[in-house]
Amino acid sequence: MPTADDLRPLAVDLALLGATLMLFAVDLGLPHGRKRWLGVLSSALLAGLFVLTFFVDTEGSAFGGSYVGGAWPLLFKRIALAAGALAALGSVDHVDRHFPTRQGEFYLLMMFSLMGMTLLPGARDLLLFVVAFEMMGIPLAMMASYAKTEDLKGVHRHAAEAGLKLYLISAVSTAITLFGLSYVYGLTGSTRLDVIAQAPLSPLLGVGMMLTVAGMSFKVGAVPFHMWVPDTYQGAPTPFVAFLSVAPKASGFAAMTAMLLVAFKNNREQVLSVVLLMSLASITIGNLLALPQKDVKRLLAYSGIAQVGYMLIGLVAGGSYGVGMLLFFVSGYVATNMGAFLVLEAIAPQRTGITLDDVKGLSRRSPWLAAALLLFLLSLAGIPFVVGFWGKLMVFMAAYQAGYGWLVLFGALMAIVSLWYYLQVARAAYMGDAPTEEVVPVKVTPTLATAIAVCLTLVLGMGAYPRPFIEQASAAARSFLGEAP
Amino acid sequence: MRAIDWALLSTFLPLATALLLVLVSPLRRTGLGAGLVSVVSAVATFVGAVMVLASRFGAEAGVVHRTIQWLPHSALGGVAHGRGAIELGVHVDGISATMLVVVTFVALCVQVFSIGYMAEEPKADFGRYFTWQSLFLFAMNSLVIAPNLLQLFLGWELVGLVSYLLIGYWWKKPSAARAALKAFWITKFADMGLLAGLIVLFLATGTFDWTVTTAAAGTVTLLLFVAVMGKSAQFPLHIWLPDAMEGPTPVSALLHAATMVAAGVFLVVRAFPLFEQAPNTLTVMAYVGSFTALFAAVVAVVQTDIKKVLAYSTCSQLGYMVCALGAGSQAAGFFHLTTHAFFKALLFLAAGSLIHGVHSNELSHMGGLLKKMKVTSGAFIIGSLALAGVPGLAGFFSKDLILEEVLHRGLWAPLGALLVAAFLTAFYMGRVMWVALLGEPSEHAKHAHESGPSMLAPLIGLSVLAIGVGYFGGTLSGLYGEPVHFHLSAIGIVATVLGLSGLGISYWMFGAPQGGKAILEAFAPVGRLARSGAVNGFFAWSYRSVMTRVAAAIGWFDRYVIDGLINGIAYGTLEAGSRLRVIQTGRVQDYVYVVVAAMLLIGLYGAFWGR
Amino acid sequence: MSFINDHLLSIIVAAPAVAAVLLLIVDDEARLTMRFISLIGATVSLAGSIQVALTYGMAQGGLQRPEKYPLVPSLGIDLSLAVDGWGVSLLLLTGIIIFAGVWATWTLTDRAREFYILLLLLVSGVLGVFVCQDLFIFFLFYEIAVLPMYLLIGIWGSRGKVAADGPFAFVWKRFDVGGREYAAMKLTLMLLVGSAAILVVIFAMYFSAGGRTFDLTVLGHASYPRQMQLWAFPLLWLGFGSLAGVFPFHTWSPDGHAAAPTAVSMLHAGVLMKLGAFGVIRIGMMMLPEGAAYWAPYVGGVAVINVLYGAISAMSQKDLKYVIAYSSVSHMGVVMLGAATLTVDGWNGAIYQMFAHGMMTGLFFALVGLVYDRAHTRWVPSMGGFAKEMPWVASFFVLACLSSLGLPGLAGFVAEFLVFLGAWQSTHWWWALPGIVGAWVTAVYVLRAVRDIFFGEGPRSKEIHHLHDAHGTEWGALWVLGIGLVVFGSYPRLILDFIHLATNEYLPRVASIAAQLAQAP
Amino acid sequence: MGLIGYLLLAAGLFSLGVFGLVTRKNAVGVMVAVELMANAVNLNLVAFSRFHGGNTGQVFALFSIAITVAEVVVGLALVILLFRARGDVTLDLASELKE
Repeated sequence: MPTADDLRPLAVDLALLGATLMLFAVDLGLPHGRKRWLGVLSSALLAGLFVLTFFVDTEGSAFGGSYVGGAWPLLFKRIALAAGALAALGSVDHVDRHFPTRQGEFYLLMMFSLMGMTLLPGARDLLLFVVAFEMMGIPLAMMASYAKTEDLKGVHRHAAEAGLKLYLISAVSTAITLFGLSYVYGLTGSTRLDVIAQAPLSPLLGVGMMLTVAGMSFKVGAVPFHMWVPDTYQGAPTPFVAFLSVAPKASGFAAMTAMLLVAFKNNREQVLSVVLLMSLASITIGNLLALPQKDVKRLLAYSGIAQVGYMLIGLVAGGSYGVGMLLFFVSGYVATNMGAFLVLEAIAPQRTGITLDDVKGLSRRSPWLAAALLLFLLSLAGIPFVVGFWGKLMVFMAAYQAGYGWLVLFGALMAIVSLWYYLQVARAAYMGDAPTEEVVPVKVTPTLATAIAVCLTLVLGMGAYPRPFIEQASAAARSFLGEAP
Repeated sequence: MRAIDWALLSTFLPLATALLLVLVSPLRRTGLGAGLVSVVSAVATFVGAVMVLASRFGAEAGVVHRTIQWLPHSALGGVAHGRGAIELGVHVDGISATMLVVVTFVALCVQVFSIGYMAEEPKADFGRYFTWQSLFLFAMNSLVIAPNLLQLFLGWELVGLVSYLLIGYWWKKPSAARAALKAFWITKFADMGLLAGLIVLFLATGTFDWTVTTAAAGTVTLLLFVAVMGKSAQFPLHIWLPDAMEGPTPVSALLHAATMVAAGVFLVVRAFPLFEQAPNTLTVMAYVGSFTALFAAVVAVVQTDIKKVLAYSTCSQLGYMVCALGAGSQAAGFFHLTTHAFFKALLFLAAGSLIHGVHSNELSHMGGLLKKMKVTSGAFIIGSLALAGVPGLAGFFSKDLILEEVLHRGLWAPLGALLVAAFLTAFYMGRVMWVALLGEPSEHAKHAHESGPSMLAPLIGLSVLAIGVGYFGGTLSGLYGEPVHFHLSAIGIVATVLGLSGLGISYWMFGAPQGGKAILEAFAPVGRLARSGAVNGFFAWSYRSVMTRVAAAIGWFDRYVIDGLINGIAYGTLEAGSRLRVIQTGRVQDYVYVVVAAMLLIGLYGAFWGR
Repeated sequence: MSFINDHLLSIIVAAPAVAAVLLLIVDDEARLTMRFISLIGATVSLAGSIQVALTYGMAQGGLQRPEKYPLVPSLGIDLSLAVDGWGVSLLLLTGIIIFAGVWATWTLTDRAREFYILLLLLVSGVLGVFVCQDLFIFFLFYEIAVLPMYLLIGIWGSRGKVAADGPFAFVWKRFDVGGREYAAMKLTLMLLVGSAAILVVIFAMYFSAGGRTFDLTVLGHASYPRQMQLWAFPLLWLGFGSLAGVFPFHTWSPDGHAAAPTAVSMLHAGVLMKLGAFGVIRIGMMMLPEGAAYWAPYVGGVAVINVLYGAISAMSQKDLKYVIAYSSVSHMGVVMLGAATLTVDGWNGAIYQMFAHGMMTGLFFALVGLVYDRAHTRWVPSMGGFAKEMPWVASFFVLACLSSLGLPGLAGFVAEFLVFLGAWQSTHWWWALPGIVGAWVTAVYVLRAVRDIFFGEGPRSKEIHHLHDAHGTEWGALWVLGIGLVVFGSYPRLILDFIHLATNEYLPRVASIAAQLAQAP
Repeated sequence: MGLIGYLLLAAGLFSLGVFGLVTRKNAVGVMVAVELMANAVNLNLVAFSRFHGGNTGQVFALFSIAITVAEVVVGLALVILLFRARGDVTLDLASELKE
């Protein structure tokens, strides 16, 4: 029977469950015209939960070690909750405009997905992993194709395709991961990560491990499991993409780290060599394919693939330092990428596909929005005084320390390639002329503006004074690996 | 006030004047006001110079040498005391005192003359002209009082700058703009030698002093001499000087006859202790100088522009000086510099007055001016005779001294060249006199009238010196070395005879109207050569065909090869992106293929290492 | 007051950035307010720099006015500022240039707010590089100094298209070669490639020195393995060198400078290129002396190519801005040449050349901006006789030219002279010769440009009219820089003494290692 | 049939699923193929559970089935959506987003 101690690490997750149920109840009671407030409510709930994480003590482990608490999972939970809160806030208008009658479900799905995400970092059992993974993943496929029937031939023409692609690749990789996990279980006789770590190596276990890792890299969108990413990003509703592009990635990395550094820690070398290859491939493919893109969301999708490659560098570097910097990178990335997509949503709320032409003349139509977009893009490119700079730099530093000097050079050079396409967007915003003669100011709704402002503050704040974030991340990484603080 | 104070006064007062005129535009735009300010300052400057010279005869006649540090001490000198210092300052001795007086007096005369000569210029331009005049005086004086070669170089470049500005005074005329540019290019080209020479000297000795003894003297002096050739218009770097006549005539008198072009000679005089250590350089100088003297004299014969005649004559006389120095006589060279400054300035100013009278430079537009412009003509004749080496006038003494020294050294070829040049000098000056002053008045000359007093006064002043300064050779040379006393020698008599016969022959040929056709025809090839200018042509060719073509080639290389490479890399990367994007087919089952294939590969790899 | 005094360096660095932030809250229409805020920001920096220079203790020398704010203590990253002799002079330069630069863009109207914000941010970065004493922050400031350039050129640059021709026409068409967006992109990307190389070396130094601190002094006294120095130095050289216009990574500079608006050209050629050279000396040569000693001959050799290549390329240009831009390439070669000599005179000359060239090229670009503003063309063959309508512009242009060709009495000469002195003392005495020839070639092309633009009878193109001289605020930049050229040229010790102090402190270590290396078989 | 036999069977089933996955044009057919793969996993788990003793594997299998069910539900919903959008359930219809 679970004891009270068992519940402590789960405090946040349980609170999230409570919040979800509350949202459900409110949705039932809310009249049609007011559904809009569901988004604000869910955002407020998530924000509240985020604040809560600073006041709960989640140390310890639950269910005989299947689930652990502590600084490391907590930090990932915070990231997920923050991402959820921002995404919910950013979605309010979009959801209200396009799915006025189905608002509650959208946020509920988001909450369910978030529950999977908050569970994932603490999971230390294969079973829990699988369940949390699916809990996170299945709602995402539904949200990706969230569309009214009458919109299917119009605004959301690509909704079905976007969702289907996400779903199908997800299903296949889940199946393959499960297949791999079944071998892992079979050869070790246990589903507990720490037990698996002790098992002797055998070919079948090798296959199992590799398939597991590969399956997880699907969620973060690393090459070669990235193919769904651009298509889904392009076709899905923009605020949802903002969520999709950051939250699952953070949790996916939490899972990958746990898998690599706990379950496979005795056989890390070989697994890491595969991760390194994936990292190189992601950086290369992501950056090169982003170059010719004209659709900004698609462009950002490819850029996201490249970013994942950089994050994987942190994983490859390993050690508390590398992992800590990965965590820092991810947290910066969440704010940045979320912000970038929300700006896109603000620019073209009526559409799901946003091309460079839509961005043209933005600096005249809305200087603030243009400046925000520019800063987000610069952060993605890794430019000083915005958080992306520190993130990339820290990861590179970890890589150099781990002896991957050439990887640093390669990564830095590819970052410059990335600057080309980021600047294409900035160029459209600042140097291109607006499609129409008259300058039509962009109207940004207060909720969206708030969400963007929060992202911007984070991006700038973490860039100007990264110290607390870096130290938190390092501390979390040390506690995760059981090193002395 | 001591000598150093006077020297500083005569250097910095013109600078202050120039700055005043630059910064206070209203004053400059008054024209005449600016001119008067400048002239007053020139008077004071001249007084200062005279006081400096006077001090040489007084109780404090010793060498005054005072410096301040200009750049941080170079580590180069090592620990030795006084080495590695990069300094500026004042050096007053006989040479600089004499030169100071020469420069300031000629400058004063020229400025006074200019007030009349330039009177018809627009006021703003008039003011600009006097600004540059004052600036020149500062630059030249700072060169003259230089305590070391570095400061000499600074002044050297500054006078070059003013020369550029003044030649280009009428910048609206493309020919003037081109001439200014050419003068600067050529002299700057030669100045590379000076800069290099300075650096070599500094590296070898740790100082910029000309008194040091060094094994590198040969290299240093040769490099310095390159600069001398540029500045003092020695063959083949003389080509800028005739073009420089595009400037106003008083400018030609001051810069391109009396002082600035003599700076090269002055450099050698100044740095003579160094040059003496390099006999080979001296020999080279003797030959280059004498060749220039002869060559320029020949070309001068066929010039039809009065200023061009005088310009080539200047070249020729500078050749004399260089040759004298090459023969190892500091005194002869410097003395000729002194006398030449006066009579050549006189000639130019007188010519300027003539030009002012007939509004043309062409000899053929003159004629019969003796009757209409008596004072000017008189001055011109005095100058011509002095230049021709007529006994009793300044040129006679200094030229004689030079010939004697060259003979004394046994430099036979240069001696011969100089003698021929002496004959030709008298001949072409005679020609100018006969054609311009006597002869048949042309259309232009009929309306000629005498110039105003502000133009005549300087002529008279300079005439006095052109006659008288020759007698002070001993006194002046005694200020800085053994006094050289004049005594008539055989070679002097030969030269005098040659000179007189030159005058005579030219009268025989040009004295009569329409005379001299035959001789001019005989010289025609030289004339063509001079006008089309083989040397000039060479420089023009090397600019047009070599420099600009190389530049174009490099420009192309930069644009297409280097930039092409960089664009190529960018292009390649973009192409790679465009080509690779087709792997994203859009068909979900293709994606599944990839996923499955990747899983298979990774799984196999796992199975392999799991063994 | 003591607060200001204690934090003077931070104030200098932060003032432009603070002004930039203030600009955010100014009303869009309040152009004059914007200008004054920018001017105040620039003035504070300039005044602060002057104060730093005046109070710099010449007797003790070394790093003064230290300030330290921990940024990421766990990694040893501190925002630590201090100023040495070099810093003093380069702070002054930056202060002067930005001060002049604000004057030069006083009349800008198109999106003035954004322009000033970016300009001031950039200046903060530059100032930061010159005074920061932490390698990491050095890099950070360096990047900041480089990046706003993209927008500054891309948005406010001039539209001068180059016809697509030649073997790469298809590439040109795609990239819009000659356009400002092309120039901006090329500049940004090329400079960042350099940064990538620098980054690796920064990590190498950090970890090689123990991985505890980025402090420049500590890192500067660490002894790095020879092998590492040998690969790290060229990376730094090329990395920083790309910003200094080192051949063959200079091609961003002509396009970039030609396309950039006036103040940006001024700042970029005047100060930013110096960052690169400063980086090579301050980080490359001082931190990696063995590498520097080994590579110095190559650095010098390439610098010599730079000097001549830049000058000769400039000769072939017909676009005025390209002429000036290539002359910058040539002059930056002089800086690198001085650095490569590893002699006191050479280094003094190199830093002084940064100073002198900064002022000179600032003046040049200010003037070119004026000419372009009046004539609406930069095409030299279509101009002529402009001196009639704009005599002062002509005069200042000649002044800048004279400094450029190394006329004594102007700042350029001092620098070149010292560099040549240094070159002659170095192991490769002949380096001085191409340098001297380069100065002459400079004389050829700049004065030819003067003749073609200002002299002669009048514009050769019928479309040029309504020329007029500088007026109003435009005088600001001209006089500040013009007087600077003369003053610092006639009495160079105003600046040179500071430089000399720092050089004497820094050089011996490098030079002695170089000497040891020369003796080793 | 020993463990190896079950494993081979599961592997065969899995391969069959993969084959179906890449060859079926019909979305529903693809779903079935995915289902086959999932069942191969279940077979593995149960076989291993039997081999090891204990019920961990069986619990795992139960979870796996539940997950698969949820997946299929969502998948079929998406197929319906595709049908509404395109009027057919051929997967190739969903290939507008590309490159």
